[in-house]
Amino acid sequence: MVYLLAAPLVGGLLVGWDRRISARMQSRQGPPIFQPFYDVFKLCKKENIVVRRSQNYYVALFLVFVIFTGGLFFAGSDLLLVIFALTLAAIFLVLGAYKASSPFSFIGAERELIQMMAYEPMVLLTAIGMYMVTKSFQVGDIAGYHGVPLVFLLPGIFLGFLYTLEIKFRKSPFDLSSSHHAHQELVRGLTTEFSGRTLAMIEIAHWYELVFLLGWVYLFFASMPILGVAVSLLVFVLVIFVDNVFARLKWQAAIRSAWAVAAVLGFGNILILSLLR
Amino acid sequence: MARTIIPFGPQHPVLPEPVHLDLVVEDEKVVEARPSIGFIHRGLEKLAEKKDYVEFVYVAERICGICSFIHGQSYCQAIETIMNVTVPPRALYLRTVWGELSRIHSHLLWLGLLADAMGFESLFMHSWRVRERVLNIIEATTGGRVIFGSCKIGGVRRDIDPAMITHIQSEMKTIEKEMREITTVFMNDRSVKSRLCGVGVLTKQEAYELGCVGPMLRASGVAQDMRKLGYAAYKDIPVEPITRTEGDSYARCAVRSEELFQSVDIIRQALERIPDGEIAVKVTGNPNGETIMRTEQPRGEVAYCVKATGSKNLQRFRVRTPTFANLPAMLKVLQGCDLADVPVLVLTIDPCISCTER
Amino acid sequence: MTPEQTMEPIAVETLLQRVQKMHEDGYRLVQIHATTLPDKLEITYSFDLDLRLASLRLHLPLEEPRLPSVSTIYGCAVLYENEMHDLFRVQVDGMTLDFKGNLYKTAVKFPFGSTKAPGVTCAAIAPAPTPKPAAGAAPVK
Amino acid sequence: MAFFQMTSLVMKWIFRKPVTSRYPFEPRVPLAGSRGKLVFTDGNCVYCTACAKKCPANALIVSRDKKTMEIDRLRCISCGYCVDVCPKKSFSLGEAHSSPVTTKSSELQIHKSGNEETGAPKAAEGNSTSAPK
Repeated sequence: MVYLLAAPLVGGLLVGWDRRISARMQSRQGPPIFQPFYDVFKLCKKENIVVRRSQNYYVALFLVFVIFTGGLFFAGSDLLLVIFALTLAAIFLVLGAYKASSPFSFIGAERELIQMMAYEPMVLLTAIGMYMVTKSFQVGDIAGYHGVPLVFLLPGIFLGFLYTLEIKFRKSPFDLSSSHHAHQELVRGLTTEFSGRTLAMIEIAHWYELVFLLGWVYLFFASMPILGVAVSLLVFVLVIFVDNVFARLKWQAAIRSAWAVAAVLGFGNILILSLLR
Repeated sequence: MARTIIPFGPQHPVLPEPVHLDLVVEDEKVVEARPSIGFIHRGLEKLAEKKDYVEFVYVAERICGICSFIHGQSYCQAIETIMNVTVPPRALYLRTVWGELSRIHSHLLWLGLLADAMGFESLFMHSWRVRERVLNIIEATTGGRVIFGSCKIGGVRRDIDPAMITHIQSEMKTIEKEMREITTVFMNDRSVKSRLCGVGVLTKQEAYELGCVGPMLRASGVAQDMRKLGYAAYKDIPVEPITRTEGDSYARCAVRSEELFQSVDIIRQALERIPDGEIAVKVTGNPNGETIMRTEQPRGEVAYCVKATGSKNLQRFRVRTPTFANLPAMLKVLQGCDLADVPVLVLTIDPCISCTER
Repeated sequence: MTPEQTMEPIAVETLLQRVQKMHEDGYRLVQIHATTLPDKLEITYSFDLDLRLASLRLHLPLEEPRLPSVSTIYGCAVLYENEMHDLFRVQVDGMTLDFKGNLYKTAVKFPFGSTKAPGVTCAAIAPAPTPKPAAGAAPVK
Repeated sequence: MAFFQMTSLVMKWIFRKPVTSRYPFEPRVPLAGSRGKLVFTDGNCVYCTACAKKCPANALIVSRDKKTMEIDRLRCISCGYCVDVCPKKSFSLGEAHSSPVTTKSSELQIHKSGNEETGAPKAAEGNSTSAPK
């Protein structure tokens, strides 16, 4: 399977570019492109300090299920199944954080659950929107759809999906459960108590997740492959840009805005679509 | 959710310096904040008994790494008052310039830290980028980046030559322009405002009663600024305190942002009107007497209580730093805030814990 | 240089009364500090109103100094009073927030305090008290 | 719109040269007049111990008998007070800072009379007895 091998490479490189572009936006040099790989290798060499052994087990499950999600997705299977697998993976991470029984990761886990509540409706609406156009939940069918690119029929859904991407990537307005640079009231929230190899697993899982989510963005442009890849990369840059022009929101604002976006853009789009048909 | 105690510090990534807060939270609402300070008590007040009063300037400067110059200046002023030393006017103007430069660098540092506390990394980096220009001026004129070491009893140790004055004036233009770009974001961006407006409100009455000083007090509507005492060159360059009435974190941010431009203005005036002449007078003998010297630091009023008995060591050297006066207000605003607001609130008093504990 | 700076000696008994008066007149508490003199402890309360600095000064014996707390009048006084307790061994009665000697974590208990006070082991470890101004000069030469 | 206030700043800098340097590879050049490493020139020194008495950080240990001058690099705060008080002008401040060290043992540098600089590392115990004679 190409995905299983290539995704971490692509994901890691993308993260390297992310750090580079962010740095340039902040008038800094930034680290080398391969820095994320160096980080992960270094993490693997570090002593693994755990509060409870079972937290590592949950993180391992998190990694497995993220890979599984991506695998299902790129194998062209059912989109709904993909969403369930993704949620399950996230739940494992939350459980791991709960297990660590530190107040920081505990509150981080609670916030992560709130964030999941915030983005889940929009993700489901995205699947429904795609079904309404292509009449199939199978990723394979959606990717092979030959009409106008989905984005023209689902502009609201597309924008709403971009909004959830900000949450999923834990970027600036929504980095409340675990921020990238541990400069937060919760230290690093969800991932505070993970160290060494476990933390490396979380990093790798994020790379898989990144590639998978950008793959989903590609689905909106499936009938025009080159445009699709270009837009996916553009979306990635956009996410970095938004990261750099926003302060972190509070959880109340995060959930309220995410639901408002889901209701207006996502639901509105579906409503119009069904009226047109 | 039941009550949880979140340990906040002494080593916490948001905190620039070690202070410990036990936050009793109930569902992300802070019910109570229990402080403990004293992790970095260095006994500098006690050191006054060991060092002679002249070399103690260097110790006084090191009370704080950010407002160091004004610490040195206040100490020198206190001794000069006791010994009836008349400082040459050029030295007074130079002190004013350096004092205001340190105010700009301190406020920019604070703006950066505030941005970082609310998760706005790029704004943080850009604030510190501009601060770097100020630090370069400071390094070129005094030799140190944050510890100036240029104040001494009876005057200053270094002069600024005319070429340098022209250079500072042109740099000030650039700095002002770049600061404008940054403060616009702080003042207008909705995501920043959503984190600052209405957070940690202190009414005028409360702020006064709790003994707040500096921007904290001015943000609540009390026009108090120790520069109005007219020390150094402030007797020739009048300073109007910048006040706000809202009393929330946004107002504190606004006061500090506006003070940046006020300081630029003061520096410009001081450099234009700087008189020629000596930069220091020779001071002989030992101080004998007592005074309380108050000056305005970036963080607010600092009070130096100096008592000397005619020997070369001071009998008592006591510093009441602005953060010490602002701590009660911080504990007050922390009660009932959101957990996510804690870093912002801790930062709005501009905590300088090393100063506080000396 | 500094406009009016007044210093008024008062007695310990009248402290609360005088501070209350200051509070009613609208003064702001600037600071409280203590100084160890050769034979007594000197406590200074400074207040500010419109840039005028008014100080009250009282003296306490070196042995077992005791003070009533003004923290019920000025809430922010607790920090100064705890500080006085931690550094000078002044017993302040009735503080609204008592750190019980844990405000400062000093290597030596009561570094400025008198070693004459009975009890506590600090007498053995505390450095010599500093009544003589010359004492400080000793380590240098 | 009040959002995206940061856009112009971010967009401007993405195409500009970053202001930071690649530090360990490109060391920072100190500005003229910077107070850096204390330099002791042995020529005129009469070992009067004025500098050691005045040093706020007790970083200088001068022995009048042995004619030695020790500078404790980790204690020195580069204030330049010794430069001011030295009657023979034996001190000056260089612009570059003293380089970082990983051990405390190399912090003492001994200058002996006769212009030979040994720079021999001395044990850290010297620290506690830094009060000059």
